[in-house]
Amino acid sequence: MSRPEEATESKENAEFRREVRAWIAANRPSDPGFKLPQSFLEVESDRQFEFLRDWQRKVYEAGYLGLDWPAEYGGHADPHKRQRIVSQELNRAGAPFLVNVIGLQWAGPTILAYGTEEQKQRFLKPILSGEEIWCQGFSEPGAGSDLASLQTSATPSGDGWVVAGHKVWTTLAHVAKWMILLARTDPAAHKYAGISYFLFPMEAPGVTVQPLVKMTGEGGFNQVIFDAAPMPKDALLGQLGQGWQIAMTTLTFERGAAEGSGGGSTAPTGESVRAVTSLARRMRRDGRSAAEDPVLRDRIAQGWIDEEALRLTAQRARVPGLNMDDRPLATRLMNKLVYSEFGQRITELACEVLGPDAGLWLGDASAPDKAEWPRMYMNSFGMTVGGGTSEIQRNIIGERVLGLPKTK
Amino acid sequence: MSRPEEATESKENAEFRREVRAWIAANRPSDPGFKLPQSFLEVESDRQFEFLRDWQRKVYEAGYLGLDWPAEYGGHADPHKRQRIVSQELNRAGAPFLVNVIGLQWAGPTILAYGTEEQKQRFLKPILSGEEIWCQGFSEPGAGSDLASLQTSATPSGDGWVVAGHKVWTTLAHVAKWMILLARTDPAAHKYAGISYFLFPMEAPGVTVQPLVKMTGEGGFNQVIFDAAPMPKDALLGQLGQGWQIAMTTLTFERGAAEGSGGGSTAPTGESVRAVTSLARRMRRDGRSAAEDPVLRDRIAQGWIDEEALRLTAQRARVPGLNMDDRPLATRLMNKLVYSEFGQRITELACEVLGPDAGLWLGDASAPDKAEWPRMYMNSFGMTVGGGTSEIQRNIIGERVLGLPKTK
Amino acid sequence: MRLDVPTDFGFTEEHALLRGEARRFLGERLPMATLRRMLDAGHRFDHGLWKEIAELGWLGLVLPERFGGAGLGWLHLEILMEEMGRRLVPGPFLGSLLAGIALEQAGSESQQAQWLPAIAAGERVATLALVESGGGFDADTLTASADPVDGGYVLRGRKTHVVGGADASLVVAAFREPSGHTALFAIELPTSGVSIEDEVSIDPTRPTARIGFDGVRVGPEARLDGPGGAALAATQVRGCAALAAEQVGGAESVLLLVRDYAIDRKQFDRPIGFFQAVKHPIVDMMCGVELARSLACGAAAALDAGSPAAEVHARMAKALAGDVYASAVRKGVQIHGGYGFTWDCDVHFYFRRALWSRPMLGDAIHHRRHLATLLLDAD
Amino acid sequence: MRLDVPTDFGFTEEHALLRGEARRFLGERLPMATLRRMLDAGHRFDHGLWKEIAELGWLGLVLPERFGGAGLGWLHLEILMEEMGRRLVPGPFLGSLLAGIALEQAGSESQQAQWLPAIAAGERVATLALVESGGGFDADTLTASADPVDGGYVLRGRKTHVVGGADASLVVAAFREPSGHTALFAIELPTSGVSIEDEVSIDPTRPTARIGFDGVRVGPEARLDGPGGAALAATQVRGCAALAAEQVGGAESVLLLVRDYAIDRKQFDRPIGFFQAVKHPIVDMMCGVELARSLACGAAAALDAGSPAAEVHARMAKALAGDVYASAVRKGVQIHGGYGFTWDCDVHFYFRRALWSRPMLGDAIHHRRHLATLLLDAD
Repeated sequence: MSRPEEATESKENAEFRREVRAWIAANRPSDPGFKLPQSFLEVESDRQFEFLRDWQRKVYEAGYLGLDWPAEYGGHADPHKRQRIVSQELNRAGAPFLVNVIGLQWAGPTILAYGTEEQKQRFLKPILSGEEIWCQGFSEPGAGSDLASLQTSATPSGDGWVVAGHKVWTTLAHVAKWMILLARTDPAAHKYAGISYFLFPMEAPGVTVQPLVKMTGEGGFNQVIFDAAPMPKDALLGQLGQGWQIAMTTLTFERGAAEGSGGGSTAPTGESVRAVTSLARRMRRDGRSAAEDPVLRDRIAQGWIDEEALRLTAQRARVPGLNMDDRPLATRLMNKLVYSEFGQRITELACEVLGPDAGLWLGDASAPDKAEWPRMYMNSFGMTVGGGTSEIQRNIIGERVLGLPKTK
Repeated sequence: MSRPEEATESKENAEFRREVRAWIAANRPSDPGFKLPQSFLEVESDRQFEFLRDWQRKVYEAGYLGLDWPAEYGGHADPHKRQRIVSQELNRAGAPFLVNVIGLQWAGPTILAYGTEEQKQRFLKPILSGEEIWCQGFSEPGAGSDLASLQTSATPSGDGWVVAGHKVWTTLAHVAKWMILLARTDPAAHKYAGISYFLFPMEAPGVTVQPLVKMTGEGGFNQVIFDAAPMPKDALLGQLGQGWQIAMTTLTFERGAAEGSGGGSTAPTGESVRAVTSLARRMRRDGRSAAEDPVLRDRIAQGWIDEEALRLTAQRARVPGLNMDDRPLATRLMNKLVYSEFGQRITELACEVLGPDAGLWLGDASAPDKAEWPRMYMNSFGMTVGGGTSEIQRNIIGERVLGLPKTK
Repeated sequence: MRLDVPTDFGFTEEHALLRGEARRFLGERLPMATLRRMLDAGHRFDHGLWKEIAELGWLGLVLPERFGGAGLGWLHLEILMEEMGRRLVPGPFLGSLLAGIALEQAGSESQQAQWLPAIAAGERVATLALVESGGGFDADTLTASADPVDGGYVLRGRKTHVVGGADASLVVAAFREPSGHTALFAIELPTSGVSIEDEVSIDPTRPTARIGFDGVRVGPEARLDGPGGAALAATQVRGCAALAAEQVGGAESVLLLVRDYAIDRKQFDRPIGFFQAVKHPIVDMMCGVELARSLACGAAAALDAGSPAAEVHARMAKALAGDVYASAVRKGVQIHGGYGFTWDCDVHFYFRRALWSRPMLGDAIHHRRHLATLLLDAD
Repeated sequence: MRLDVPTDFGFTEEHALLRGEARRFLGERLPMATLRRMLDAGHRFDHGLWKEIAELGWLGLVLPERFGGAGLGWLHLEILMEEMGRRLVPGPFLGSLLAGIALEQAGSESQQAQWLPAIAAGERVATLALVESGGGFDADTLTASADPVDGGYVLRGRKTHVVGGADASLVVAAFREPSGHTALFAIELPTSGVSIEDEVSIDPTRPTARIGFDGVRVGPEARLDGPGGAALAATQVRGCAALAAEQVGGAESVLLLVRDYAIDRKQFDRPIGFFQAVKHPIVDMMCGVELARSLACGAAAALDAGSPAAEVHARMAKALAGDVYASAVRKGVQIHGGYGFTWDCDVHFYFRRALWSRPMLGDAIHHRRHLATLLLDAD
């Protein structure tokens, strides 16, 4: 089981890949000696955050971030393939993740698509460098799957706006300088038409960030309460009342249809099954290696099939002639759904491979792989719930890709 | 793996069971030399029908049918347990099924519950003896899952009614003397309130029975077209406009909540897994017995668990103290859903055990078990679709048992 | 093998009384807010609760009356475990239960007289050390050893996932003797050479420990009299039946939480239970709970009837209940959406218990392997 | 093992042309009404259709040009098989394809020259006899034997599920030689001692036969030159890739049938596709089809690139596509409700094909076992 793309990629790309790999090997930070978060959903402490931000800055300064963003905004305007190579190599090296994920994958591409020239000049480069962290203010206590029922309001006031309301599940809000914010600007308009999209400064007065504790017992996401929080006129992105449309674009980025993500791929790379395989070889079950149990073997093999099918589907999505004429978006829109559910299955399978040791938790000295597997299994629900639940994904795919009647 | 109930049942019941078993052994018909239907859904030919009717008459005349029906209508008014013993022994002996299933399980119990004294006197005994076969006229081309949207009408005419409309999936209609018929008697009333329940004479003029071919290529069910077909005044069961309520009772019988079914149990008895086990021992896969394949073993064991869980659930349903206080009907209402889906899984598993021989069809001289397994797998959809699809069953259980909001 | 379960499962009015009592007591004593306070306080073991449970007779429920037990049957235990599973009762109950069963299975009359009354009275926390790191659940994978020395024994080995190990003053554990046979020993704690190390359990309501036996010398009276392998197997059958019932109870609680949430929570101007993507998985969850409950009751009733089918039903119950519980908590978190992903939502406590208990005493793969042997290799 | 697939799968304009041509031809030539008429007429083999397919070059698509083939690659075949699977093209195509591949893998230059041109031209229906009753798909489970006699061989054994066996005038089959090695033989039909018996195939579009070799004497030229075991394995890898593509095409058709029905059919005053219990399974079906398609394309592209990973991808594709097709037809019947249960509804033809093709060339359990060996026992 070894690396996919290399054998067939162009000489130039292969050279670039070698260069990146060497750079990572030489520059990746050593173990900081404290627990690192598994993903951006669980950055708890300042030291975790600073450690991760330092790493992103280093990657950016080496010229390995924003490869596919325009040069005038801090990018390199390279063919996108190169950014993918960097992402792949970062994943494979097990390097720390790039902490400004929301900026890189959602805020950035959305600003690129809808922002004014000033907004692009102002916001894009600090996203890449990690200097300015972003968070996302979409969901509310009463508006989760039914996002369009959101009640947070932005009311014109003087030359700008005043925001009042309550957002939840705002990952990274405690370290973010900016928020992509959905707020209702016209309470009288139709549910969808009354929403606008803002770039909100988190340092504004009237903003309270309260941490929420996740099911793992860890922090990393928050609720944000706006009590007459002001923002300037140019915080508006796109047109007034265009918020829902822009948000759908952002969620499409989030849902895996994105190109131009600046860095930080979520595509499967074969690493999950590789890690479960290694685990199975180390664990014992009923007096023999878990890797010898025929039923576990069958299920690990299925995991290998699933992961490779996902990887090849992402690859195939970029070859138009190999996609269905009548549903060109299928291979892109399904990624978030299938990948997040695969991630849940494979981490649950890892817990089964662990046997009784699945009952050991973070901090136990003898827990295999430091109890990362049950932790990852729990965290996998952040993926099947966040950014539109799997149930909502299935609605979207059914309606937008297959033309089935709307459920709502 | 052997017979469950016997060890712990009363001396009297054990004695009765022995008697029944001996009677079946002595009286079961020998192989007729032609293909028999697997269930009442596929009685095609007259000779099949006559063979099966003869068998039912013989069972009835021996005193083994209607044990739990009142004596004045041809029954025996015995404790119900005895009828279950007969059903179990018939199943286990692999004896032919009782062809008048719709009469025994649905029409009969419904007439017992809602019929006038005259109707009970007139109809019940010939159901038990098999003299008069019943069919069910509920579904229509446009009214399947949405049964209440049915359009077949019964209009008062002279001293009786005239029926016009179109029923489908009417099993046994080609041999039936009577039909339990749902028809709209008040087009102006609310969807549910305008329906009445009739005992319709199939020999009436204006009735056309057309055979439908099933996915197996076999016959056995039909569509029935009513062209101003008359029926007498006393064809009405219960009150005018009470049809929907009565139909729900009938469907509850059908959905497995029935006691007092006169004969012909649909409860699992452990026979399916036993048969798959025997098949696995006979089939070979990759150079060894299929019964030695560890993945198939795992799945057959799961089938055993599922089947035993179903069996014990049916048994537990009769011990009120072991059912949940807040959902006493749960164990009964879930039977149809779980059992039909189990039947589908286990017959599909049997096809996997067959390997390439699953590709041999009825009439092939070398097909293991005469290709009954792929045939049963196909026929299993008659169970997950008929009498309310699995999807409708889940609605009903969710709404009636768990109190979830109605989907419609 | 006969799969005979008494028609009425042996259910009596007495069983109904026990259920009522357990539900009432736990409902008042352990509402989720109380449980959360106990966990927040970081107490591993609540002496007050333990004493109350002992006074209710639960610690000796299935132990003989002559040794201070209540002398009740396995269907009683099924009912109690369901109710305890519903409330996630914290502490070393499971360890005490298994140790008591093992002592009753393998101990001589005098050994039982020595230990059981204190266990039933809750005066002594006992536990059974069953799992060896990397080992299996069958006696033939045991690696811990007992070597006869000077009329006594020297014990060596390491056991993990010992429920309540750090609170126990008596541990029953299995060791392999030079003959190759398995023997059970009852070792009082603390004892020289026995090291006990707290584990960090994924389930904070079920603290566990690692126990090391580094050349522990015990007298001959520590060795339980009966054949260890058979006693261990019998203990596991009973443990599976009990743990399956606990899993059923836990899954039932998740079902009720999810059902209520699906009725209360509105999105798109409707309770989310309106949507079939929510409704149907809840129905499947209910069916799973009911099916697993039937097997757990069946196993208990078979044990009460002294039927040899009890092993089959106990394995079936543990296999199905473990999978049903795992599936219930998976759906439970998912249907609660973002809220389900938080510490505030109660589901994750059940999630932890489900994850902990699924492999314990053997997971579904393990039991199906044994069941397949009974089904396919017999006759 | 490198799982390398060229970034663009080697896709070119030529592939798009082939897809367009196949879709157009089959759409006109084989609408479901035509297929039903052919089946109703009871014709096992449609000579006209066979001739047309030959003229399109499909029978020699991947055979070398010097032997009358089109010399195209495996991604071409993937595309063609998808399209043929969509339309359930009836007849012995699969047999001819596998026989041609086997001949190319194992035949000497002269043996290829002898047989391939007639196969490519459709003048000779050839087939590969692969399955032995109760045997496996790996060469090491072969029981048919070839014994050298008088400079030739005597062949003994029984093969089943031979596609188009009753219409073939050439059968390629594997036999075990006294050395224990596998050899492939090409036997012209009819030949004395070869008995051919029609089977009743569950899939009327794919007639099969049993072939008995009862001491069949053949000359040395019937024995294919190359190492039989390796050639058989290579043929199976290619066959898996092709059959997986056909399964993907079939599942795609079921998806479209179900999608259309969910939009057209109304119940409760709405198209049934409104209900998530219908909508979501269709979405899962689509995801399955797309995932399996990716593996089928990957296997084809790996074969075209001469990558040793082709075996892994072909096994993955066959395993997943078989399960996806099986699941698609299961949902396909269910969602069509009562209508889905009738002969009139087209789904059951796909149901039959799915049931037939799932075990052929190895089912998912078989391939996952091999994949597990490559994944877990390597490195």
